[in-house]
Amino acid sequence: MSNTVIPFGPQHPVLPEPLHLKLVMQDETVLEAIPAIGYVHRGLEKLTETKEFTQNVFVVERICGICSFMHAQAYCQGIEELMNIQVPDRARYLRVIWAELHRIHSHLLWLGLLADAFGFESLFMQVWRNREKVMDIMEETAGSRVIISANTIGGTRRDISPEMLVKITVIVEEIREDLKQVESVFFNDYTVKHRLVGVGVLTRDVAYELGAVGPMARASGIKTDHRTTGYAAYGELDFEPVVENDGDCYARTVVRLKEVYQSISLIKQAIAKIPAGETSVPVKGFPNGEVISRVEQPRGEVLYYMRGNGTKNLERLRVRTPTFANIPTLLKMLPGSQLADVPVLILTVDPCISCTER
Amino acid sequence: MGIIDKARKKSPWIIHYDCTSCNGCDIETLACLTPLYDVERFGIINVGNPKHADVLVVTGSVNKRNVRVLKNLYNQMPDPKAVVAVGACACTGGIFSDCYNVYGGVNKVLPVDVYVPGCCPRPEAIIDGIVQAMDKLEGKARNMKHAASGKQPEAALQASTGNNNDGANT
Amino acid sequence: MLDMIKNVFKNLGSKPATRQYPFEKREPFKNTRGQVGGVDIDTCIFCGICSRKCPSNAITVNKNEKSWEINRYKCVVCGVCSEVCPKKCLHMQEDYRTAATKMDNFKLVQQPKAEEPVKEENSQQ
Amino acid sequence: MTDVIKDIILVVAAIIVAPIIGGILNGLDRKISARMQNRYGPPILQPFYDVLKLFGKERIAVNQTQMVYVLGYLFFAVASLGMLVLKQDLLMIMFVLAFSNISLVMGAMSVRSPYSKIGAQREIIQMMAYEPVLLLMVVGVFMSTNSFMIKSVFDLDKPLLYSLPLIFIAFIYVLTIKLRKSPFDFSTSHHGHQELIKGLTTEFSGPQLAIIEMTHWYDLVLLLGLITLFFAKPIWVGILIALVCYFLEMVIDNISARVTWKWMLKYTWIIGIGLALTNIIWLYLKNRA
Amino acid sequence: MIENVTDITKDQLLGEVQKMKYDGYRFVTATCIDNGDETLDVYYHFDKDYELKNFKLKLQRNEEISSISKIYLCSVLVENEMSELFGVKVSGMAIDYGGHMLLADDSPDNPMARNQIVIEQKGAK
Amino acid sequence: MGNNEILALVAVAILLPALSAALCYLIRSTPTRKFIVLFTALVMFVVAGILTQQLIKSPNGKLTPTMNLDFVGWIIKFLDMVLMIYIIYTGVRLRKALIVTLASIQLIALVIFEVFGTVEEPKTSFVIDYLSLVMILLVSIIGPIISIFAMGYMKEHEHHLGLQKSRQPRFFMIIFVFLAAMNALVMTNNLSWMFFFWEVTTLCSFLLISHDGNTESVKNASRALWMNLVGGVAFVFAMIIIYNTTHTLAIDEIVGKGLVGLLPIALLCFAGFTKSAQFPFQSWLLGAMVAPTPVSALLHSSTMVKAGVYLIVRLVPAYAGTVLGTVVAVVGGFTFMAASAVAISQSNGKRVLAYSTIANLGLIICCAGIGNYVSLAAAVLLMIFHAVSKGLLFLCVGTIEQGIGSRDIEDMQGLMKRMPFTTVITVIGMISMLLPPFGVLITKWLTIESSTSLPLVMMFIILGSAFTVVFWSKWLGIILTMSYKPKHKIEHLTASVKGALSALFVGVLAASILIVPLFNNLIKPYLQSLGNVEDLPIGGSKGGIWITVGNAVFGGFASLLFFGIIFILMITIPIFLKRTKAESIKPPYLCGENINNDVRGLEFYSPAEKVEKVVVRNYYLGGIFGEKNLTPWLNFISGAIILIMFGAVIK
Repeated sequence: MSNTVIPFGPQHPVLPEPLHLKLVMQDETVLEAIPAIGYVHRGLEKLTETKEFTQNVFVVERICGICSFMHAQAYCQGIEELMNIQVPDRARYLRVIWAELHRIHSHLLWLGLLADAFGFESLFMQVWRNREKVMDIMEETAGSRVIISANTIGGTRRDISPEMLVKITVIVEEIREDLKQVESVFFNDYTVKHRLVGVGVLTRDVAYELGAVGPMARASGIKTDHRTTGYAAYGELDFEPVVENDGDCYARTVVRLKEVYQSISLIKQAIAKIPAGETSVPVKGFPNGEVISRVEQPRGEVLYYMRGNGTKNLERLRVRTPTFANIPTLLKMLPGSQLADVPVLILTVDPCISCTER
Repeated sequence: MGIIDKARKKSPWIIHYDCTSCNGCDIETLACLTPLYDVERFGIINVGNPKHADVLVVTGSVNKRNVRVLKNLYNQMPDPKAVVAVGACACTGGIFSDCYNVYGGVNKVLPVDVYVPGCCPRPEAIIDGIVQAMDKLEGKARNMKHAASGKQPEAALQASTGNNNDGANT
Repeated sequence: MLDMIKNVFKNLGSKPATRQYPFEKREPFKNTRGQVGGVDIDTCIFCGICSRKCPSNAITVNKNEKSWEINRYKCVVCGVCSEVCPKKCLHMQEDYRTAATKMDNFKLVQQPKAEEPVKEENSQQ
Repeated sequence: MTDVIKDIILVVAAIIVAPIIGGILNGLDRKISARMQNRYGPPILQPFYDVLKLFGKERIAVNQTQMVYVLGYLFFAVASLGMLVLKQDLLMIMFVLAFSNISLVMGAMSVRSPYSKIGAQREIIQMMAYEPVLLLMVVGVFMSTNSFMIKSVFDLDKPLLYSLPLIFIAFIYVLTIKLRKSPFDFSTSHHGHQELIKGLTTEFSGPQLAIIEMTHWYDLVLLLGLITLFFAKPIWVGILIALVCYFLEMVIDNISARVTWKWMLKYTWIIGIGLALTNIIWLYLKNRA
Repeated sequence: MIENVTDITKDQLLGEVQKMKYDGYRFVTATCIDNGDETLDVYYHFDKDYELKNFKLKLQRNEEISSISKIYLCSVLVENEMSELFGVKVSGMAIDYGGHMLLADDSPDNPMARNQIVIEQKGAK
Repeated sequence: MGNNEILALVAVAILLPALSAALCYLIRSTPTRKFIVLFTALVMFVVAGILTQQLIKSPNGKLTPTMNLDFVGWIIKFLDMVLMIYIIYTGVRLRKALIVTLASIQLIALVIFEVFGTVEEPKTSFVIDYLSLVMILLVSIIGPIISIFAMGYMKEHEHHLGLQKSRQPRFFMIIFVFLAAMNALVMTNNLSWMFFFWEVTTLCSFLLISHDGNTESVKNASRALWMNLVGGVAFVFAMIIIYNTTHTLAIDEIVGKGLVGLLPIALLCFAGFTKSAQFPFQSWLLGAMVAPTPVSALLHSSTMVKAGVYLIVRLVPAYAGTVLGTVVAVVGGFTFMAASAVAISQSNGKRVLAYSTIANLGLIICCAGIGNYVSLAAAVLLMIFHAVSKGLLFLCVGTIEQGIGSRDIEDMQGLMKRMPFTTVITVIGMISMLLPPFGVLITKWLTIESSTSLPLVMMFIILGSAFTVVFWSKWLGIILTMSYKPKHKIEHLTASVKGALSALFVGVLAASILIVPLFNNLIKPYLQSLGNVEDLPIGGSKGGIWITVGNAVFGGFASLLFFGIIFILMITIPIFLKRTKAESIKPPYLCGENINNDVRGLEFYSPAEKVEKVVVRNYYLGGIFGEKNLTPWLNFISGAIILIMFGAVIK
């Protein structure tokens, strides 16, 4: 008896990004799923070798439009460590604020897409309506909606005015209020739970072995959050990683939703503590040597490896993005699942294919 | 025919394909659907299926593996159809135009009708782009009618069935 | 099962969040990076820093022709050019660039004595 | 002879008016759904624009036979509507309606497209789920009117709803499946954001899709007509109830996620058949007593 | 500037990696660097409680290493990537994309390898 | 015509096939055999035609040729013993204790009953009424057509098996013996004769199932044998009980009197269940699918299995309205639902047909059990429509199997391009099983409309018809799948195959289109003969079937009008299609990963740039409807219902 073999993606309305799967199914039960990537591979790591290391900030931002700020942050922090640059305190706080805004935007985006994947259009609309508020903050503070280009080596390119900081506190509070309305839908709605609970269970051991990071790992009970190492200003802020133990799609949803609240709280703490002063220091010289820089993105920990050779160009820039680490979990989760759950499973990984392939 | 032309302008169905976009333009395209911008006011629906679509919205530059996907999608759309390149990458390749795996903008592969600049373009700009593309469709529909009379569907077929003729695959 | 129902009816009763875009345009935020507005060609010294610092190589500066050219469809609107410009003659505009059916470079040539720069930009719909 | 002419005029009128009503209802659905999502929404005439546009598209095909099935889908939907207007045998209307659906399924399966075929399989499963409920509804109508002809429903002095409350609920339940509303929009969905793209209709395009769209309108009118039967006297109350039910479907559409077909099968059988059967047994006992 | 780097040879690789797994380390990723002198550096990064441990493996071009995907399945992607972009031969990968994970048929072979740059740049100009 | 002429006709109807059987076996030349088959077919058609004419002319709706030939009774008694001994011998040879035991019980009972007892044979040995006529028509029309088909089929079949020596003489002999036995079975009025012919058909079935002689077929054949022998045992005891209580073996008297008590009737119904392969006896019919396709078509769907339902329908007046009737309806309804459900999980075309056969037989039995006029009309109509359609479908599957070398449904993709003639006929055949305005659906509709008095049965039927839609439409979809490509024909059909297919195809269409005359001339008189009612609640007029209560119509469907509209459409659609001819051919949507220039869309680029075939299988829902999981439960439930049946009649 032959089995059903169909392509899933790269162009598929349920996946915003081109990910291709070869699905082998019996009826609708997936027996085998082989992911194929490469539709977004541009050769960005190579490009960084030909650009100046200062220009690379803009290149790495465009690895991924959703977590662009954190990419730039990881890159800048790495270079700063390599060149021994002390970033002004205000810039560290600004980085936290923008980074957390990005996390909110990314998680809300994801929640919306997830709602769309399990066919809850009105929920998608509600979540994305909330997200627009974050986008407005970004545009107002950094000058662009998505790729905000606020980072630079040695600090940030822009400052946020005190009035704006107050406004941000008000708006994030609004977002929290709005989110509270849809929270119960994600947490309690029967149909939503039907689609999420018990689907794609990843036990703690399997998740750890597959190297899952970020919310994927945290939903499986692994307490890992790189922010706790205290880079930027995180060391001075109070937070605990959100951990769930079930390891299913529902747990991942819960983790991400709670992280939005966490981010809101972090932003408010950062705004309360932000010191006055410069936002950037001038950069002199060229990077030399090797460094590894890690930052917690919305999707998990990103790892930058940089090697400079004392010229304006870097010799090697390597990015291990969180999705790159999370994709192998698909290999374990998809077989045995239902076709209808495939989009949900893929989405709960929160794949950022453009990150993965660079 | 006048009424159909009128209807055509009021009902552009789009298919969105993300070539090598960094997601920035994708999420802005998706944001167009959301309550704040709500492109369904113009009858725009993201149908996600080339067979139903009128407008192909491409984000990101074309890379070497995407070429065939993009061509296939365009090929599968019924005339009259338009292509909208959204974002700097889709227009020219943008910051990635020098990468080894990138061909360049969408216009290297498909006839692009509307270019939406920006990195990333504002949702408003994307709406403008699609509306402009609808204007172009009218002219295209006229051309289509002229071309239709001489078209032979079998001709394309004959060229292509040579490679696999085994009966078990019918 | 009915967690969403409150939200749905609330939405039904309230005004839609939609901004009627073509009829109701929002003022751009201050200092938004909408597009590279162009260069004040008379003060430009054609040093070429903007062209070198541009991450996507969208700007071409020709010292001999005294021309400054930007491919707006390649520009990633990062704003570096205006930051690095030594004469501060390069500026960003707040309004975004609209779509066009043709890609044209925007070129400015410094006329030896002329008052106005020559615009070779195609009209946009 | 005049009866025949009257019948023919009635049927022709229904064939012309039904798509207009169906289209407007569809437009209202989209508008109201949009408002429920806090959006402005498309104009009410949007479905007509869509269909007209589709008629003006290039005619592309995957194989030579698709159009036959599409026409079959349209024709049998129209035929069942005609039978409804002529107040014919309700059971037969259900069978003809099923035929219309099978025609679409055949059309979707006739192409070698994975998504269309899987959509067709799901549609078949849907039919397996809701057909028994529809047939039981017919039997319920029989038990309260002692006839399968719709005519007798109108002759009844008490609304059907009084004797068939549970069947009415079951019918509303399967109506969600028939109208392809969330949570049961898995064989094809209005918006393509699901695992099967557009499922059944993936391979239909241009005029074919337009005809399918129009057939949906006929279907919609037919189904609302069936709801009206539950409250046939006075007819405007029935129509009002039908519209309320349609609004209810919109609300359901907007407050639920898509479930899986396994869930649907299980619960349609348990809830739908359970309710319908309870009602029928109650009627049966009442009739015997 | 990178802490905890241990130099290993390619024969030690599997044993050392296995030891890391026993010690409860998570495989983070591997990094390949072309030194431009016909040698490649391959770093294997492991993590436990936010602390990285790195193995550094020096390879000659054309040398073959064995895959660690039997120990850490998640290394499949990165090993495929290494073999595609740098031309490192990796034997025994759990899923072998055969050089087509990221690259298409008409992409350059091993584009990240240094010897390729020269050709590439020549080709480009 | 007088008594003797009719008697002669009966004799021809029975003896001619028997004679042909002997000739087929003895004269081993292919052309002669062909001639014999064709000649027999012709004569059988004519005889059936004359019988029909005579019956319609007859005043009381009955032909009762009398004869005073006692020796015929003795010959049959003698043959009965021979038959039993042969079955015992077969059982010994197969080393099946069960067969030996069952056959021995029958033999002993028969010897005691018939040889030592003083059995008075009924005066009228043959009674031909409308019910018999329906069966005679089925046997004498479908039977010969399938025999003609078998000529072409068996040649190909033996060629395929690589037989050195043709076994066709044996094959045709058994087929003709079977036809003779079948004709006799439906015409006789003598219960003990009926028993004899009953067991002859059992033996024929056994011999034909094991025709290919491999282990699997022998195993399945022996299962068929013992299961049918169980029914035979029940038959014998029913016979003995009936004779001991009423002192007659004349069926019309037994049925008419209604004094027999329900137990023997229940036993006879039980025999009917085994013959008609009702749950839990369905496994023999499924096993019988290893036989060559004409056998499946003739014995195991159109005619022999109808003997069971024929007996049950014949007995209706004896149990209508009693508790036995209700239980019979439940058994039938349950089988209809269960068999349809299991059919969903089958991918083997013949097995699907087999399950569908079981289901439809169940539906007929259910109709008989419900026992009102409408349901009986449905039962007889279904016997006709089902026999024609299913006979055709089996032949089609056989032809397809020979054409593509597989009977798996999944392998039938794109059949339209490869075997256009067979496909069109198959599709119409399937549609006739499934959709309005074809006859099978009309009967389903009648059944539902008539079953409202038994809610449980009604639910079985409703669920069953939902399942029916599933497995038929899945299969139809696969057959109709095609890609845009010029024809790729591999169809080479012999004249006999083509002729037989066409004949049955015409039969299917004719039966459905002529439903009104069919009803008025065959079924209506049958219904009237049951109770001498003038005012039937069901009537055929205005191009359709209408159910009425008094003057009010309470249900109805004008199928002829529908056919008319379809006919008009069939003319107009091509014109419309020509106007809307596709302007270009596009490959199907494969998420953009189509292979270049492949308009048929058979392959896609899979990970690592490999080229992979797109395969889409139907859903078989093995988890819900899997044969292995479901069968034990269904057998258990149906066994329990049958036990309840006996419990109910004994108390």
